[in-house]
Amino acid sequence: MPIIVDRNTVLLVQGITGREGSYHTEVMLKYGTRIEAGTSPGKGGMNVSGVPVYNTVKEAIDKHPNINTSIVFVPAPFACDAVYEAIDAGIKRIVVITEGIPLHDELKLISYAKLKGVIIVGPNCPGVISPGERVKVGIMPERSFKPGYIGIVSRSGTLTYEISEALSLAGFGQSTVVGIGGDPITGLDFIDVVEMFFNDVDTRGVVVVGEIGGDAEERLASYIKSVGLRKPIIAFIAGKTAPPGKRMGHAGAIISMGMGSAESKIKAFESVGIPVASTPMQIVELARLKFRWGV
Amino acid sequence: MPIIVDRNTVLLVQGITGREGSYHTEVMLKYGTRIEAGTSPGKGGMNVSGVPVYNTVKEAIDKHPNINTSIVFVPAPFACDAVYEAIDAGIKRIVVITEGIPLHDELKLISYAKLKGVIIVGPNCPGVISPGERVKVGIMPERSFKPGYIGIVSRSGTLTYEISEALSLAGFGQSTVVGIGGDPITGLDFIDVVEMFFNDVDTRGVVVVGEIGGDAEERLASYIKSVGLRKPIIAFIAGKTAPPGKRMGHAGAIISMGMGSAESKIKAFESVGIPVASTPMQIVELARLKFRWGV
Amino acid sequence: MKLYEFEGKKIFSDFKIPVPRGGLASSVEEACLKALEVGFPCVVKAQVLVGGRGKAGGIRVAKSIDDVKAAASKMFSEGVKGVPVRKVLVEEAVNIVKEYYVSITVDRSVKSYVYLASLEGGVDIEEIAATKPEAIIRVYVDPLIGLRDFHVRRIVDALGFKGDLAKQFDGIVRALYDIMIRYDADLVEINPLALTDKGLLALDSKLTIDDNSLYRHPEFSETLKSDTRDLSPEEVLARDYGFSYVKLDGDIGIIGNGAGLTMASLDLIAHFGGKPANFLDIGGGARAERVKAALKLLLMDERVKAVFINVYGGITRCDEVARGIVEALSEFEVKKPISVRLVGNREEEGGRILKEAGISYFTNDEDAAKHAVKIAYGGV
Amino acid sequence: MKLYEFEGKKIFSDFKIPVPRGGLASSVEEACLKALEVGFPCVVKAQVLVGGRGKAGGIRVAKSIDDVKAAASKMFSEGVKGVPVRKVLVEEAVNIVKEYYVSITVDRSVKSYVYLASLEGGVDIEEIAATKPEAIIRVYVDPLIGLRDFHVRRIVDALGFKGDLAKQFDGIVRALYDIMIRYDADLVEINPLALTDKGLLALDSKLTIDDNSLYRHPEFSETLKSDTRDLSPEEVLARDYGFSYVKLDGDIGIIGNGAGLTMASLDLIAHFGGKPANFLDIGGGARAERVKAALKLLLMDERVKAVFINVYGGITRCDEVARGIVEALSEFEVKKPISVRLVGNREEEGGRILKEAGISYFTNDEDAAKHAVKIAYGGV
Repeated sequence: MPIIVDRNTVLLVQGITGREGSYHTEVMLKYGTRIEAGTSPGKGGMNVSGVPVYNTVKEAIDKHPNINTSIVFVPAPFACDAVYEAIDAGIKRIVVITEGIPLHDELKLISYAKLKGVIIVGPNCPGVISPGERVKVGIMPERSFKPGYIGIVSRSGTLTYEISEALSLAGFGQSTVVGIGGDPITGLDFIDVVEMFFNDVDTRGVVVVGEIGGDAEERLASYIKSVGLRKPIIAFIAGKTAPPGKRMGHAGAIISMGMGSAESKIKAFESVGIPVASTPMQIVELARLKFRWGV
Repeated sequence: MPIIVDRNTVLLVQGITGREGSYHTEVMLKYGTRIEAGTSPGKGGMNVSGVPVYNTVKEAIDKHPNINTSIVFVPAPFACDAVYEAIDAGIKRIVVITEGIPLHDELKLISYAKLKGVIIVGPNCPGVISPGERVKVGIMPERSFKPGYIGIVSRSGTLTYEISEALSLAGFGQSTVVGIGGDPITGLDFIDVVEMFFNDVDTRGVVVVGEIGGDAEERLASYIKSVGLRKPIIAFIAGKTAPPGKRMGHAGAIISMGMGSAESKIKAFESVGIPVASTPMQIVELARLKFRWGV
Repeated sequence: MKLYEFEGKKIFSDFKIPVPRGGLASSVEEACLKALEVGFPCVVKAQVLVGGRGKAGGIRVAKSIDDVKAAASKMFSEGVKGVPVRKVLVEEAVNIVKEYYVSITVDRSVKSYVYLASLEGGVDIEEIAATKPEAIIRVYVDPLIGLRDFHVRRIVDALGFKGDLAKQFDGIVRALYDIMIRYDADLVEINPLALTDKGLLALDSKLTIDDNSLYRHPEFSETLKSDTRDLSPEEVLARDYGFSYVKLDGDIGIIGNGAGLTMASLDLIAHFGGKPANFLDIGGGARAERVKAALKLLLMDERVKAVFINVYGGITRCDEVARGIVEALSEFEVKKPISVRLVGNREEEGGRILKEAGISYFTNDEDAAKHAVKIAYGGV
Repeated sequence: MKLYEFEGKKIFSDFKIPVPRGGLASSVEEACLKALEVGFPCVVKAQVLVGGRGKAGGIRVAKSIDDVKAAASKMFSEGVKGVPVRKVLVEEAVNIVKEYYVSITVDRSVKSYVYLASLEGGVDIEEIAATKPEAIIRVYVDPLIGLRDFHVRRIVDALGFKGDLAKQFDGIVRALYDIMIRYDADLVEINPLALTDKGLLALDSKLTIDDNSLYRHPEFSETLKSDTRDLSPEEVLARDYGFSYVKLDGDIGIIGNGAGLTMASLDLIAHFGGKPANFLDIGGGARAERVKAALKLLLMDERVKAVFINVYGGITRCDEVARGIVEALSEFEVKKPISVRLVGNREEEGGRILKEAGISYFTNDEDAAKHAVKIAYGGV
């Protein structure tokens, strides 16, 4: 079984009548995802690509009690409300595509979800795909992914498609690909996802696609230091020549304590036995080197 | 081992310099409780019965890392802040003696503590005592309690001392006695405590001291219905002739759905095999009948 | 602390919940003047805190000034359900198309705020709750996240409001929460919420403030100082001392320390054939002064034939209790037999004080309760 | 969105954080007038958003009107660190006994608010953080419960304030949180917070507003519309289109879709020996119009010798990208060589459009990057 989404995933689409929501509902259905309902306040009674629409999540769940996962396309000012509604209705896995959610709202939401034992993927993420089971809860293009044994976790969108496609073409298909999202605050961190991959029998190796800023990569390295490299991991870090990004006064520097640069991240990874590719395409060479189960 | 407090309990007293706090610190120390520190903002550096006082819980915990339990005597307007401070410092068991905490504050506090996995006893409770280990985290008079095999859980204060003393005199000592508190919202419920007693090897029978209002007794009966009467339980319900108490408009009646009266509670208990004494003293007779391990 | 209808409606108005036009009157004349302002037909409503006011004649429709005069006179002179009426509310009568029920309160079992709402509001809401529980929808609001749009949507949807009415009801639902939080209420109830030709109107208000929060609500605690809130003189006295006191219809006065023990004391008296005249809990740690005040309060009560005092000294000291009893009995002119049960902290000292004053006491509560019944009805 | 010092201090004042007396000036004359109001000595501070202003001559003490004239003239005419100065703040000079540091921000790893505070404030705070991390105390505030008395107590205690200063600092700590929440800030920083003979004073302000929250803060979004906030013309254009754009000091213009891919594109150019002139992310799902605008923006930039466009079509459609490129090249007078890499959604259609316009393209990003470097420096 892959991680987070698999053949048992029964999906609710929140914000199903919007441009993005309706388009991706159709695409996800075609891919093979089992979508049982959607919500859109005031649009109850409609249907989108044959999927019934309800005003509230409660109503959707009452009618479709098998729903266990939700994907959120709701516009930023209302997205947190949508996630709280899903949590309130008992949904335990929520993928938030929406970009531009205010930081303070995100902070409170993610803290709450964590205490409630709810997995949030995102916000501002491409979602999750498990190609072997043909289940996609996200917006990534199908062409990049093939069934296989690699777990990919990434903070970015297009760069993930790029790297996944290169790996797919080289014969390294994926168990699950998870885009954790690019916001300062995300539900799942690299550590959470890598831990899931370590515990997943269908995943034999892991690719981490990181980028400058924050300390998610450094923390992953510390985690690996403490639990050991239970499966081979290879990585790419974007931003070696990029500007350090928005500086948060002195406070940002004090908090990051020198972490956040590409050098810091590459050093942290290499110190725990995770080789870092110098270009996206070089990931394929590293895969050939490290993922020895053959293609 | 008894429940909640035992010989491994290392206590912090919050509000240790107040009248109640300082008095009961001395009494608890004499009883045998291991108290390592107290807090009182602005009074750091003092000591109370030889116990060092700190301004903040963080400071106390830094100096006394073995502290694992706290008792709160802080006045109502500041009590919630004290409990949040204890939770923030990582303390997992907190006994709140303070009475008169505003309902809304209590509601948020208890919800938060629950999600954080923190046990709150109270508020507005006499505390917890485990006579066999001579550990008391509370304000109950020592004379009422003797070591033994009965677990007692109660919503009231003096009535608990009364019943415990009667049982003690009749030879039925206690493993642990828990006063869950008399406020509408309490941290531990009857169900939580009875479950702990069921899982405690040193407890062979349970006494429940209930009273009219709310549905804690009815919910305990439903719980027993689902898990079975794993140990013998006997009960007393106060308020058979008392007025129904403050009525909360129609809403109270709608929520309680006819529960809350002494008849409802007695019927619920009896339907799952829990006999209910008609007077406090009659509890002793029921104990002789039901707790057959002999005295 | 319960608020009067007019107090609740003032708060409703402040939070944009629509209420009928009306005015408050303290006399028959004033009621007539308000009626002229409001127009006819109008409704005269006695401002009392007791439930079931409508069926007891506390709400009357008036079609003329004479009707108003008659209704108000009767209310002011006779009271409602034994409670004196000090104010009446005179309101426009409205055409009711349909009555809804909506409230917010705290569900203590779930440890959450809860909205209750029903398509079937009005006086029979409790019966509906009992016989058709599915007719009442419940929406829980986690105190950690507070009211959110989706909660409101669920309630509005459940009652089937559309268009402008949905918008109006949406506002009412949010206002209930805001009032709950702003005033530390434990209940905010609108029953009935009437659909009229003017849209939705809150025809009644029921608001209860959490007593533990009064210290941070001077707007209420100031009112309480100067206002007896329909309380009897005994209740006012008990309130001033912070006793938990409820008048009952029996004849044996009861004092206990701790709510559970006091309730158990009532039960014991009833168990042995007596009739409790009251519930009076002096609380934990009471000093002689408080015990004295509590005992005097019961001695004042003409219905009381004997007093049963049941104290288990935990935080409370038996010597203080004994001292309070002795002082009350020696200072107060009315003499009534009492039965004292005293055990616990400083029991011997307490016993000595009672004995020196010639008062016998028990350590067993059943014996003491039996004795109380005996002295009340059989004489010693 | 970063606020200017004077904007931050206005907010500080509103929240009762004490700041030096002073006034804002848009000209040398105005600066002199403000100085006369404030008195001497005073401080003239250039209002720019760039860091390290002090060391670059953007803060000058003036003992006389001539000093003010000299300082303001220099700032207005020369700018600070390449940024034009449009306003200066003239403030009273204060006697500094000691400098503290205090701020509130979000710790993204811990997912919590965090206060940072230190006894050693001033310009070297980052160095102190690096060399003596224990000199900086951190107090985390769980967003679910918000700021509580105990948090404040811990910070006040840690800095060792007593008596009146403790009280004043307590107020400042609470104000920082209130500002953070009220304005959806991601940083509120006072450095230095000076102890002076007049008590504590915030000598500087650093406030950053979360860009995602601007929609609910008209007070800032209105400002943004009419104010270029020290941005270059290219940055203003990028902002208007909602591009994520950062100017760098190289000469190969770069356009990508998605932040990660764009950063990787910069890295590729550098990897093959080129120097990126910028970071420009057109985001997901860009239509031809946006692609055209992005390309024009780089063509406008005189430093740019060639442009590398790297698009992986996920949500973005390759045909739209191709159309945008073709339109930009045909409409804009400045001609520069470009290297396009295009794969993904509607790749064939996009390729066809480019070919018809005589533009070759790559599907492999390394090849495209190499080509970009070649056409920029070696010519085709």
